Amino acid sequence: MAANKELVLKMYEEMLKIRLFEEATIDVYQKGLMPGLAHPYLGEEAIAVGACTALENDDFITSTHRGHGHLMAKGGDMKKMMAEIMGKKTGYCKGKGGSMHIADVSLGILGANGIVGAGLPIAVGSALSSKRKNNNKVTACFFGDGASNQGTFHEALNMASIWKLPVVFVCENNQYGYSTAISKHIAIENISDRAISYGFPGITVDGNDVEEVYEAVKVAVERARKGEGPTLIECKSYRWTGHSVGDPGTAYRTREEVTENKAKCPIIKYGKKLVENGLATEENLNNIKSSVQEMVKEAVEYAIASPLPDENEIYQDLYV
Amino acid sequence: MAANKELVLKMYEEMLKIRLFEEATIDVYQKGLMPGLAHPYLGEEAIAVGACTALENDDFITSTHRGHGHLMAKGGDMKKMMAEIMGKKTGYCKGKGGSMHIADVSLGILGANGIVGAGLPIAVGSALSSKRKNNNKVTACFFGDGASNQGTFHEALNMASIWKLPVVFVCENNQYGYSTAISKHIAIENISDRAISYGFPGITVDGNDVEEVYEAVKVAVERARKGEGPTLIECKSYRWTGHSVGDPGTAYRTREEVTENKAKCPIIKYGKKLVENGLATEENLNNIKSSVQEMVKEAVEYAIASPLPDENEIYQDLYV
Amino acid sequence: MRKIRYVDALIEALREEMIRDEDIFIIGEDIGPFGGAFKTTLGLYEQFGSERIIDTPISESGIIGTAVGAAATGCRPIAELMFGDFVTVAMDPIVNQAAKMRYMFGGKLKLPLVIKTNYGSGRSAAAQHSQSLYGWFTNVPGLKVVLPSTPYDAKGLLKTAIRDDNPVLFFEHKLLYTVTGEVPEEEYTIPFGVADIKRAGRDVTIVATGYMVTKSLQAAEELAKEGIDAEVIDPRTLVPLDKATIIQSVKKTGRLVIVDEGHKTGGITGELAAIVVEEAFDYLDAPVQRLGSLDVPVPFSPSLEKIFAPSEKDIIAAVKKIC
Amino acid sequence: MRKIRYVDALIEALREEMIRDEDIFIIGEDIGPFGGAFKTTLGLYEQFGSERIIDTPISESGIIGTAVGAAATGCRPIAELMFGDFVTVAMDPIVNQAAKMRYMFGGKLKLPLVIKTNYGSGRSAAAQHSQSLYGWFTNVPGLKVVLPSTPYDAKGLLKTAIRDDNPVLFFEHKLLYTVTGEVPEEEYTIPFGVADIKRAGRDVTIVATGYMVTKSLQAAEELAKEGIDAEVIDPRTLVPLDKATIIQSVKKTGRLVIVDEGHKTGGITGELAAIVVEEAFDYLDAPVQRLGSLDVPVPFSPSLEKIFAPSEKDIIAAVKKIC
Ligand SMILES: Cc1ncc(C[n+]2csc(CCOP(=O)(O)OP(=O)(O)O)c2C)c(N)n1
Ligand SMILES: Cc1ncc(C[n+]2csc(CCOP(=O)(O)OP(=O)(O)O)c2C)c(N)n1
Ligand SMILES: [Mg+2]
Ligand SMILES: [Mg+2]
Repeated sequence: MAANKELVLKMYEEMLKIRLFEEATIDVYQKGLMPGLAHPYLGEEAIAVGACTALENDDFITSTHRGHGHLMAKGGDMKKMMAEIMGKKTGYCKGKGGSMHIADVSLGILGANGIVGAGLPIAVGSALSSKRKNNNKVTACFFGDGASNQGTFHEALNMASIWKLPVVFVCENNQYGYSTAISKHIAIENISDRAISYGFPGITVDGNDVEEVYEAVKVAVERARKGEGPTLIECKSYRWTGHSVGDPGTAYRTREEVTENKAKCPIIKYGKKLVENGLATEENLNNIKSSVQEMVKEAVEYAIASPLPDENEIYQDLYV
Repeated sequence: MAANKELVLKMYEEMLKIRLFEEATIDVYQKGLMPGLAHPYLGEEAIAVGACTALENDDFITSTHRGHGHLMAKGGDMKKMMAEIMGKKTGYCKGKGGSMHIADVSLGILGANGIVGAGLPIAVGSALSSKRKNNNKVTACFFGDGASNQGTFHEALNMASIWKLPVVFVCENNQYGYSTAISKHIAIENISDRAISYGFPGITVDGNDVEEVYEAVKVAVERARKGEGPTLIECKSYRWTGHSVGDPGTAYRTREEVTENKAKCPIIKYGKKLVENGLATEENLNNIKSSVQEMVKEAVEYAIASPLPDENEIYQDLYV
Repeated sequence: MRKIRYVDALIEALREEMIRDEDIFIIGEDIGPFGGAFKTTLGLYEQFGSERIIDTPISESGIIGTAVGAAATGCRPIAELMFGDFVTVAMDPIVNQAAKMRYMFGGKLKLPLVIKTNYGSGRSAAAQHSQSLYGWFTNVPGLKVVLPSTPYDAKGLLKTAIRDDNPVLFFEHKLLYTVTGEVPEEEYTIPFGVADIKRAGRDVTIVATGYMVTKSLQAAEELAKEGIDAEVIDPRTLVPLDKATIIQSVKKTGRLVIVDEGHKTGGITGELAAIVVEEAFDYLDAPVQRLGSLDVPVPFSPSLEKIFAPSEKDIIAAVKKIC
Repeated sequence: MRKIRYVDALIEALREEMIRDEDIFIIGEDIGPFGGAFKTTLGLYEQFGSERIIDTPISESGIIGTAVGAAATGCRPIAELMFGDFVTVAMDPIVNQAAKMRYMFGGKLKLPLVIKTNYGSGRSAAAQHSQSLYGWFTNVPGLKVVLPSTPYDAKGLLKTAIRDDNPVLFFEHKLLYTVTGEVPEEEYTIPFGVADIKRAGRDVTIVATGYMVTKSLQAAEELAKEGIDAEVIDPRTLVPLDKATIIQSVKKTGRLVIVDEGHKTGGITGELAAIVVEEAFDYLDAPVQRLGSLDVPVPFSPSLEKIFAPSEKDIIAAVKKIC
């Protein structure tokens, strides 16, 4: 891993892209430029980036309501994302979907999803599709700790198991489902243990460590491609912000807890590691930062400058 | 166990009641006296009887489409059951429900259920009710191996776990969900291992051994009453007949397999044991059989002689 | 009379009923200390504690199924679904269990159960968080369906719902939560099946539901300026439905406009129109006009969403078409 | 022309389409070697094997969600629900996913997906296995809803459903499976949105769906003996709906009876009646008559079930009321 300089810098950059993009979405919200809401991915960047880096371009992902990170890590276009989040005609969905419903099938992104747990069977479906078509594609399915209590989790993992489908279930355990702490909604220590119910491997990794996520997903992807079936990977992480841009996120947890967890910042941590290991200089990192800042700025400007959809578009895109 | 002669003879009798009742329902079906269908419980008698014997009268159960055994073991009235199965006015549901929808709340029977997996959250609800009312009642929730793949299974077991509810989940693993062998729908050996996902005990017992079932459920019931939460008990068993009275049950399994499993008859096995252990004589058992035969005969006659509901009853019993 | 917000009227109803009856509890996602995504249970956890305000995992089928089981065994649960769109993940316990158990069991039990949720577009929440799905449940015998349009109705109808021994679906409009209106301090309930004439008029009957009542009243004021005197009727409960009040009004006005936020096709406007045609055909002087939301998923962008549901202008136009 | 059974016409359609297009597969419970609870896939497993006739665990949400994911990625799945009543356990993937994905994503993908199931009472299967729930889906934009009433229609419409690039819900009536009818050997498809005039007549229009077409045709023969010449129209697809054929017929006859097996209240008869009132008000010589099933769960006992759904007699009475 450490050997591949290009890869590690790319991962660093990808995480930073998500970080700055999400900071921008919050800003956009606060400025009243965002209709509705968004669910920031701040603090969880290592999961999306570690996982998607282990995928090929034409592999599939299914995402969630907190999807910006996954979309970006899978190659999503920042401009089209920001435009969509602002409800603009130039957005990924022509303004019809918004933050929670961005998809780009050409990049293998089968959609964010506003229904908690709904993406899991869809991922089983794309994996089944790949198996039937024998095209060697793997599906990575992102979902939260809260989603792991939905019936669809159970049904999907069981089906993936009995059919040995090429799918990797990536559980983002950010310790909360909305305001509900995990200790109140799950009675076991590691969600990865739930793989036992289906007879395939489950492991827990540090979701703040992009390389650990990458390595784990890589193994799972290889397993999947070899036809050996699914893996459940739980990434322990933390949701830095409130549940959505409208929620300060402080009513149900202490500021200390938040501060403590923010100190484990996956990006700072990784940057340090790269410098320590001689894979990057501070200057390298700063350059990346500047270029990403520029990118995000452009995306926001593009979105702001873009027009809203015309009224007559309301009838388009329903049926083929 | 062996010490309590009354109890063991009662269990023998209860199993026999179910056995002969179910043979009678099949007969009734074949004679064209049953509208619709029924799902015979033949071969699984030890589960219902072992489990319900470990319950108090005012404890609750939730049942399934294959519910006759549970209902009878929980004290259900044979006449009202048979009348209901024939769609008669004197039946448990005044003919409105039929085989799949018999309930008797006064006996704690919260209903058979035609929707696979639907009983599990209902059992969580009655257990929550008992906990809130602090009335010491336990709920036993029956469901099949097939049902253990429904999302409701997962949601219910998780909720029961985090709230430490007084419920015992009794999985009747009769090796098939309709025509589908368990090896085709579950990739693990023991369904009881699924309890690991929720952090409470799961055990597998011989569902052909009424005392083993009884002992396991008794322990679970005590645990539940003490406020220590749920238990999952998997009873390995076998469905002697086809899925329902209309299904010969031979298209998807061999006659040898059926014969082999029938040889493990829980009733013959238990009768032998009782005689061997000096808890009963052959004569005792024969007497029980005669009296049960009489009971079943009377139930069938009662049902046949009963009238169908009047047309104007169709509007009754909808709203309170 | 004091004026309070719709959401506070709802909380007041919950509080008063919970004090009155120990068997009532509320179950749902993030309804405890957090007070609910729409703050519909704010303060109740502090007062009633975790035994009666029960936070759940994200398991809607499990939540509603649990409520059904609790209702069957002597409790009076109120289950909250965070968004009305999530009935899709809990249809079975609502439709195949709650609605049918009493009937299937020959009247053997009662299910005093309220399922409380919200509906409606207008908040840029997109296709999965903006639907008006209550129409489905009018086609499921065994359920009651309530749509309060004012703080006063919200409180009175919720109390009735809680005291009802049958499963009741209670749909609150998201845009109404912060609307204020007169609500007396003293105890009252509003019977189900009694429509409310929100505005009396002679020329045309407008039957409107939930938030569309507000829009229709606004439209009626505009129409009044042009000399058209509209009667605005709010059925308040779709099941049971107060046909008599609607029919009587149509017999008087001879003209009917129906306004609902569900998608027009296959929604409740057809049923309402058909009932009037069946029972007051000879009194109708013009074709019935139906307004519903457009037959597309709720679009996200404000420029599209604003033309999705019937507007004041649409209502005025529909009335003018037949007046 | 050869006569074959409805169920065999359906299997023939499946077989021919699966031969034509490798991307099609069928997924559902007990549909493999067993051939389905209603034998609707009999023989297909033997021909196409376990890769294309996929037996599943009992996990309906999972099944439909899987079909959605497969459809989004280049397959053309046909998902079978063993009973139409089980849509309740799979509403989310149907309503919030399949129906909306294309729209929400701005037209970015297509979902060529058929959900095939049955409906209807008459087999003493009681409240959870006898429902006619298709009405709900007419209120969900993004779906198509098909109800074939004859073997000929069954085959032709199923082929069209399979070739359609949108999610289609296909509802078969259980009592029709064994009914035989003429089905040509040669290939044909039936376009969606084209109603079929099953019997031409001058005096009254009967719009009937699914199995109610059979009942209505029987009623029409009886009525003919008494000199009343009824036109029986089968919309065949509820979405898209062929309004024109219905309107045209009503303009001719001036009288309309609608017959559907869903519960009367809140079902599709209201929508159909309302459309006609909106578009042919001046041609109606009498109030529209709607017949639906009674507003109670489907009762088990034959003595009750036989009066649950509209009968030939009910139809005759409704016609006579306005003729
Ligand atoms: C079926 C459903 N139930 C509830 C919600 C409301 N909701 C949206 S996100 C969320 C919390 C999800 O928690 P988790 O799965 O852990 O994901 P996270 O938000 O932590 O990323 C809830 C309750 C929803 N969108 N869909
Ligand atoms: C939700 C739902 N899906 C499918 C069915 C059809 N069905 C009835 S029983 C059954 C098999 C159930 O298997 P299992 O849970 O093992 O119980 P068993 O019949 O073996 O007792 C099936 C598929 C149903 N009734 N409900
Ligand atoms: Mg979380
Ligand atoms: Mg089984």
